[in-house]
Amino acid sequence: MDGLIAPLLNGSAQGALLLLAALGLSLTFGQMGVINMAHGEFLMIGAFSAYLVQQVITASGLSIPVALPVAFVVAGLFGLLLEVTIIRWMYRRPLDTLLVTVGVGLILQQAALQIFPSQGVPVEKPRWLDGQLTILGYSWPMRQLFTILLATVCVAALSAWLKYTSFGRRIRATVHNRDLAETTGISTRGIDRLTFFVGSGLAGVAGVAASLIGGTNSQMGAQYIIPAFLVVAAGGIGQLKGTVIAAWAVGVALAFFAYWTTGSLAQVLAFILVIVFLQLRPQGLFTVRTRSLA
Amino acid sequence: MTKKPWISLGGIGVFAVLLLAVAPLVLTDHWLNNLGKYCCWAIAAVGIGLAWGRGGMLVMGQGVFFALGAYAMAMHLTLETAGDRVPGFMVLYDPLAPLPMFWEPFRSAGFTLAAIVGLPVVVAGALGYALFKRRVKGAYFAILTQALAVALAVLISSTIRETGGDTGLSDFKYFFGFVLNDPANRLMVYLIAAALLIVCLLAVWQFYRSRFGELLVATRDAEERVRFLGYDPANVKLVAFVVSALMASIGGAMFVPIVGIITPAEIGAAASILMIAGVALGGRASLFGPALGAIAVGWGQSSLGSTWPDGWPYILGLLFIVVILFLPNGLSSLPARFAAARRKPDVPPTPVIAAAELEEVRS
Amino acid sequence: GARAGDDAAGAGSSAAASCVDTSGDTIKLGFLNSLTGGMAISEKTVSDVLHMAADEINADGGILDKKIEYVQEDGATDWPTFAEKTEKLLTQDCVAAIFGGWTSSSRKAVKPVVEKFNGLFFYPVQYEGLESSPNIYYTGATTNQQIIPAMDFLAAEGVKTLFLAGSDYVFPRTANAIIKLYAAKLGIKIVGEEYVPLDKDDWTSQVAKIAAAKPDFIFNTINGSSNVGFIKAYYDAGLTPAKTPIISVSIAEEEAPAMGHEVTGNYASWNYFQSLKTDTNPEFIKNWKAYPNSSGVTSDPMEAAYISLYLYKALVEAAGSFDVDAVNAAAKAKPITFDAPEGKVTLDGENHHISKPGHIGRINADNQFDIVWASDKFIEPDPYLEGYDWFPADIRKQLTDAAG
Amino acid sequence: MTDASLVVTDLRVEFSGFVAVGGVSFDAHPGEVRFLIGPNGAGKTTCIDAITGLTKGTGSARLGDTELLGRPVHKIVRLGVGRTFQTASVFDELTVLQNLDIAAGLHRSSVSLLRARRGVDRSIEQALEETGLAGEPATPAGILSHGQKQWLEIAMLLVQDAKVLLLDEPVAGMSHDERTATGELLQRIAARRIVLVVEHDMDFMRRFATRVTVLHQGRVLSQGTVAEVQADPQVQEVYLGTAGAATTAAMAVVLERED
Amino acid sequence: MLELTDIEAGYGRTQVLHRVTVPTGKVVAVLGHNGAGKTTLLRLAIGLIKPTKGRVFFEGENIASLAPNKRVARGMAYVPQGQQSFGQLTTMENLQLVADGRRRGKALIDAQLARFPALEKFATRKAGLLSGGQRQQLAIARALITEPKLLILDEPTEGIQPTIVAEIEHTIMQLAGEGISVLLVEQHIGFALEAAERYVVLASGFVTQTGEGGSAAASTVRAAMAI
Ligand SMILES: Nc1ncnc2c1ncn2[C@@H]1O[C@H](COP(=O)(O)OP(=O)(O)OP(=O)(O)O)[C@@H](O)[C@H]1O
Ligand SMILES: Nc1ncnc2c1ncn2[C@@H]1O[C@H](COP(=O)(O)OP(=O)(O)OP(=O)(O)O)[C@@H](O)[C@H]1O
Ligand SMILES: [Mg+2]
Ligand SMILES: [Mg+2]
Repeated sequence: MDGLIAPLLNGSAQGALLLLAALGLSLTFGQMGVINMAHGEFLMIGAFSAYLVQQVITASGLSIPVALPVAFVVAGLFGLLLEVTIIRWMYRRPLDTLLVTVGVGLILQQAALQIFPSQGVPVEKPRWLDGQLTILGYSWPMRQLFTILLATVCVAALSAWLKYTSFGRRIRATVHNRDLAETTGISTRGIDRLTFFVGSGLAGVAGVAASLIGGTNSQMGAQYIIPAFLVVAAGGIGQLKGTVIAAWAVGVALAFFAYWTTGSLAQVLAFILVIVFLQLRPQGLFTVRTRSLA
Repeated sequence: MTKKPWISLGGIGVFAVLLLAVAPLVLTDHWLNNLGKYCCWAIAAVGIGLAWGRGGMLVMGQGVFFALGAYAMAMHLTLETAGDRVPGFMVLYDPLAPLPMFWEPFRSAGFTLAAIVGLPVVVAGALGYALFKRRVKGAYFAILTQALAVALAVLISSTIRETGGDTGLSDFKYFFGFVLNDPANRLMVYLIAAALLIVCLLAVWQFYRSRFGELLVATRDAEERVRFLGYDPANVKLVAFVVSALMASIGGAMFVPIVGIITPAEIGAAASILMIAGVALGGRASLFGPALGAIAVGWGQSSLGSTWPDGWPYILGLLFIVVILFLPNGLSSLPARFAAARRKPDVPPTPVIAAAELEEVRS
Repeated sequence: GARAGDDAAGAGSSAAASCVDTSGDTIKLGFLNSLTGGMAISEKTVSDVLHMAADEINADGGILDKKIEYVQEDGATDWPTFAEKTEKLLTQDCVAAIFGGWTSSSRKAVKPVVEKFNGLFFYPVQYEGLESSPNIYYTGATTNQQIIPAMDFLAAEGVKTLFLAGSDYVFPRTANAIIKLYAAKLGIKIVGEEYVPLDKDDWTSQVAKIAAAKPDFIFNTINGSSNVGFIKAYYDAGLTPAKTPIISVSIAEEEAPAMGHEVTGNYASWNYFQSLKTDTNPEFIKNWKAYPNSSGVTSDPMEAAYISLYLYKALVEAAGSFDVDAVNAAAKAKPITFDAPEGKVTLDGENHHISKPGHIGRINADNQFDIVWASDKFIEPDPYLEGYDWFPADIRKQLTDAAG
Repeated sequence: MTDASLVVTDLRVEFSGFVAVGGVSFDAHPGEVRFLIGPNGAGKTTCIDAITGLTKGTGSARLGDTELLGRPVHKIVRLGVGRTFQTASVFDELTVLQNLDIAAGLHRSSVSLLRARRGVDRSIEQALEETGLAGEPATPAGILSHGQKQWLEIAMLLVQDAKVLLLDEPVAGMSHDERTATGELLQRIAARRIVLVVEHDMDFMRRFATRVTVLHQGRVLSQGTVAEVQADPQVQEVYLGTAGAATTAAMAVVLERED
Repeated sequence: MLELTDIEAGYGRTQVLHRVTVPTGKVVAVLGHNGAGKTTLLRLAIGLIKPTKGRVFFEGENIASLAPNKRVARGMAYVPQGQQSFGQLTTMENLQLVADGRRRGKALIDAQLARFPALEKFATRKAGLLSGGQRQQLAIARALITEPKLLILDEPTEGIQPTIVAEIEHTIMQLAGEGISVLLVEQHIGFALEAAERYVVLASGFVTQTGEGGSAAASTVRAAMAI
């Protein structure tokens, strides 16, 4: 029994973090078709901004709540910068964005390594995240609950934004056919920038969460990027609910594998799992039907 | 699609002379050895050029096949060195246990060579068949292959007794009976690698000018449409993918005796992407681009990497950005551009690729 | 070329005649550390401290009146690159000796190359032992100078059950293999063993298992930033130093700050601590604090790197020459000793390791270590654990054969 | 060259409940230019999709005595069934010549695929001539204009020498004379092949159709000669248009297109 | 309204249009063979490609540098060739896309749904799944919702069933009547000229003929265009 509940929670928490990391991608990759390999580094930027906030607001109880929006904006601005300087020229060849952003990632990593202490910096967890909450006999670490909560909020906010404003529509239209969108009166440039800002900003938020769970250093982004992409892909491109489910599934799978096998094997198995899944459902969990060739 | 095939054939000739005759004369042992290493990457790069440049399959997991060849070779050399003893690194974890089963056949040189060729073909064949039949393409394909490479790297790192783990396999004394420390033999090994590179170039040269080459491009641009001409695009892509895997494997196999060590780091995400970097830099779709690009990147890592280590990541990063941004078809497209400026106008490359790719990413 | 069985086949006899140039009034040395990639996190400071040592030595006259002229190379966290750069340093830059490396993998990549070209390599990090090479000097601890003291400490604490947590690579695996052997002897029960890839920070699942196993102590051989994740997960799971303390062999003054208050109260086994009271330590600390872009704290690997250069100086001066064979001869001739920040250390001319004091420190609120245990005397290096009957002789034999 | 006919019986296509084609039957024979007309959304393209294996359909579509339904797309093509698309799609990156060469390639052995192309096949030259693309062999197909692309598609069908040509609005966007040229081309082709044309240009239909099938909401509304079909009040009702505000304009158009 | 004077334009290094001047007028028809450059001209009018030379004025202002969406904001609307719509969006979403942020957006949509029953019927279906003609109707509907001052139509009746062709042609006449100007590419010369106040004939990028509209012109134009 314990062998089920514990991994389930850990898994959900891991899934939540994965989801946070993937959420931004589901916009920039899922909706815009940009394969942003620097997303992991935006996450890192979020984490470092959390650290910097703590240098100003030393009361760690307060600093994290403040850090979240700050990280969102900072990472978002970096994303915006990337969009206006580079990505904007690349919409016509999505696969190439992958390579360009790999370059960006390299640069950001090295910069972080040189600017901050190479060993990384501490992000103090607020006291109110100390200890555990005991629900139905199981003690649930506050920090994990926090991650899950944060993820839930972000998903809700994002889906509301896409659903209740016309942005979702405009983004999809822009991606599907830029020229047509432009001639339909949509300011495609505006849409691009906004989407990229939000997508990258979400990475920043994920960074804060990550900084509370692991180390905050120049390398931290690297470990999230591939899983995040897998999650978006498995969820079905441009399918928010798919992303959510996939993230949770991968997280739990990781936890269970880790529980029953070794930490390394868990990584391998989880990857294999997703790959096999995509083998079976190449379009991911939820798919958009298109009339072939049309 | 090379307009003037015979010129490029001449080019290969010149390249061959440079690699096989000139380089050994002018380069120090150290740099010749490095060049040998770059050649191994170049061999893999040529394959990537075929799969990605012509086939539109962004193979980000060539590390997997590089590893197959490399580890096959490394296991053989390790056993050759260890003689009838169990390799040293295995002893500690379980001194009494025998050699793992899957090591045994690699004692035989013949089997090893067969494996270097056979393994990638089988694996890539199976993988490619599964993926392409299910019409996995574009970004999906890229990310999947990348994930595979990462998974394999982790797996190897964690199976220390079976594979040497993250330390990898190293300290080889012999290469099919030749003493590796003997300079003459090292030269021989280098020449083999260089020769293999030339062979691969010749192979793709023929591919590109063949009808298959055109069919491949057609499949890249409008996969669905190809069906209506009576071809199964899956098979077309499969051939290109398998060939590129084979080349990666060969590159990996030669990497081992030249560099003297193979580790999971050479097959993980970073390494696989670095291979792509070379191809992008040189020109994905051109004949020489990938090879030259790979050699250039390798050289940059060796030289710039040591004169200005802190700066190398910036340089590499900028390389990616600038080249992809301004020279989507790599440095090798520069001459063509100048020429085209005078020649009768043609299409700007970008808008046309667009549709196909966007399709891929969305669907 | 030569075939197997020719006399040339005898282990890499074709070592190129060294091209080291000792004519001028400078001597070239090579520093080889990962300045990029994952390990840069740890190795950057080591390279800095090497530079500092070189400057110091130059300041008071250099080695045999030759100023050190160092060539810094980047290992890029890539073992083949370590091999390539070693060859470059030896054959292109013609350095007299190379200093650096961190992971065992990097050392194992360098080893065949320095042996082939008969160069010198000084390795400054604690490692899993069971190795020795005429061309390598180890200034970090071998197992019997760090792991075994730690185990003795645990035994003294009356620990009955132990959980092993480590990164998934050669050092932790080997260390734990040895720990298990010794634990059996000490009557300590190993209640679990977990590994996570070096580059993964998330330890929650594994820590859950630890919590379930309720060990008296956790033996931590995790390396790099993965430690941060481990400590945070440990803290979250409600584990505390009071109930389930950790003893680490890779968390030092450098790493601790990144873990904030959550690591406080846990233990680490090292030979050197910044808090050590020795005659030379204060100056070492002072110089380092003064050194440009220094991290402000000193740690065991830094100290080991720092003294590796002084060890080389001592050796060369004893030999009166930079020639490798001469240096090795001098090492054997009479014991080399000198004052290191960790105390008066002595080189073992046979296995090229140095004697070291064993220390256990406990992490305090400002991420420094309060020393809670010290070995009664300096521990002689014993990489092959010949002095320990619980270590199976057959393994030792096979290892030495495989190496030889 | 073929006397086998294309016989479609009770063809049905459903899309998650929506019946796009509900039991359509018709046949087309060599030597006739068979037209398939009907309102937008009647199911014409879907019929072609089903016959060519692009979408799943039930019922039967036989060429001679080989059943087409249920085979993978490329197999069907190899049986000699070729089609064009309502929105022209050719290989933008390749030149006109290369496009044709690939189309011609399906009968080549896989070995010969690996050999380089020498010279230009007779069939390709012919196709270029017939479709008036003779001037453009080296132009990248991507920069051809809309109409030029459609001709290229027809040319591709010719070289892959399909027994059955299914043409989805082949003259859309062509000028009057170009339509005439295309129509005559189709008549020539039809002598030896089965030609099925989907079109909305009634003028074009009148001039070149031998027999016509009218679809409406996925069913056959009417079949017969042009005259018969035009006379059919139902057809006028749902398709040609008679009553309502449109009449005058429509008639005006129809009339003026007569010449 | 829209003035295009001495236009030179093309793609990359391909020059397609050579010193093209389009006469001004309420309804202007652009005629020509395949590849003549009609679409190119319209793409230029809406701003998808920029002229290398020449004047592009709208309501007396130079708009050469305006992005297409800005031009739409100023009252231009464009129906591209080839039944283009946003395949991933439903028919309704396609319409809302343009209706968004307009007063009476809802009413405008309903008006179009009334005009094209098929759209009403398939309102919730993904546009990519619509039939060709349905997509074309959708494209026109999108354009009309913006209540444009200038309507740019590239072969609007292509692939549409005769009854609706008539409907569309009727609509165009109507709109012209209401004082909306139209720039029209149309292969059905008869209708085009009937509707047009002025016309221009392009041949491989050069203007070969311009003149007053009206059925009378038909024969001269055919002569000009005969192959
Ligand atoms: N994949 C699909 N999913 C759902 N409905 C579809 C799909 N494909 C076609 N349809 C519907 O089937 C009906 C028939 O479409 P089809 O394209 O065959 O019409 P058509 O006769 O070709 O019309 P047009 O003359 O305008 O091209 C249309 O209502 C269309 O919306
Ligand atoms: N993207 C492009 N790049 C280069 N040249 C192009 C491009 N698109 C069109 N052209 C060229 O411009 C010329 C005019 O094309 P355009 O589409 O304007 O012709 P059109 O008059 O619209 O023909 P149609 O009646 O068939 O639509 C064509 O010959 C074509 O080769
Ligand atoms: Mg249709
Ligand atoms: Mg046009």
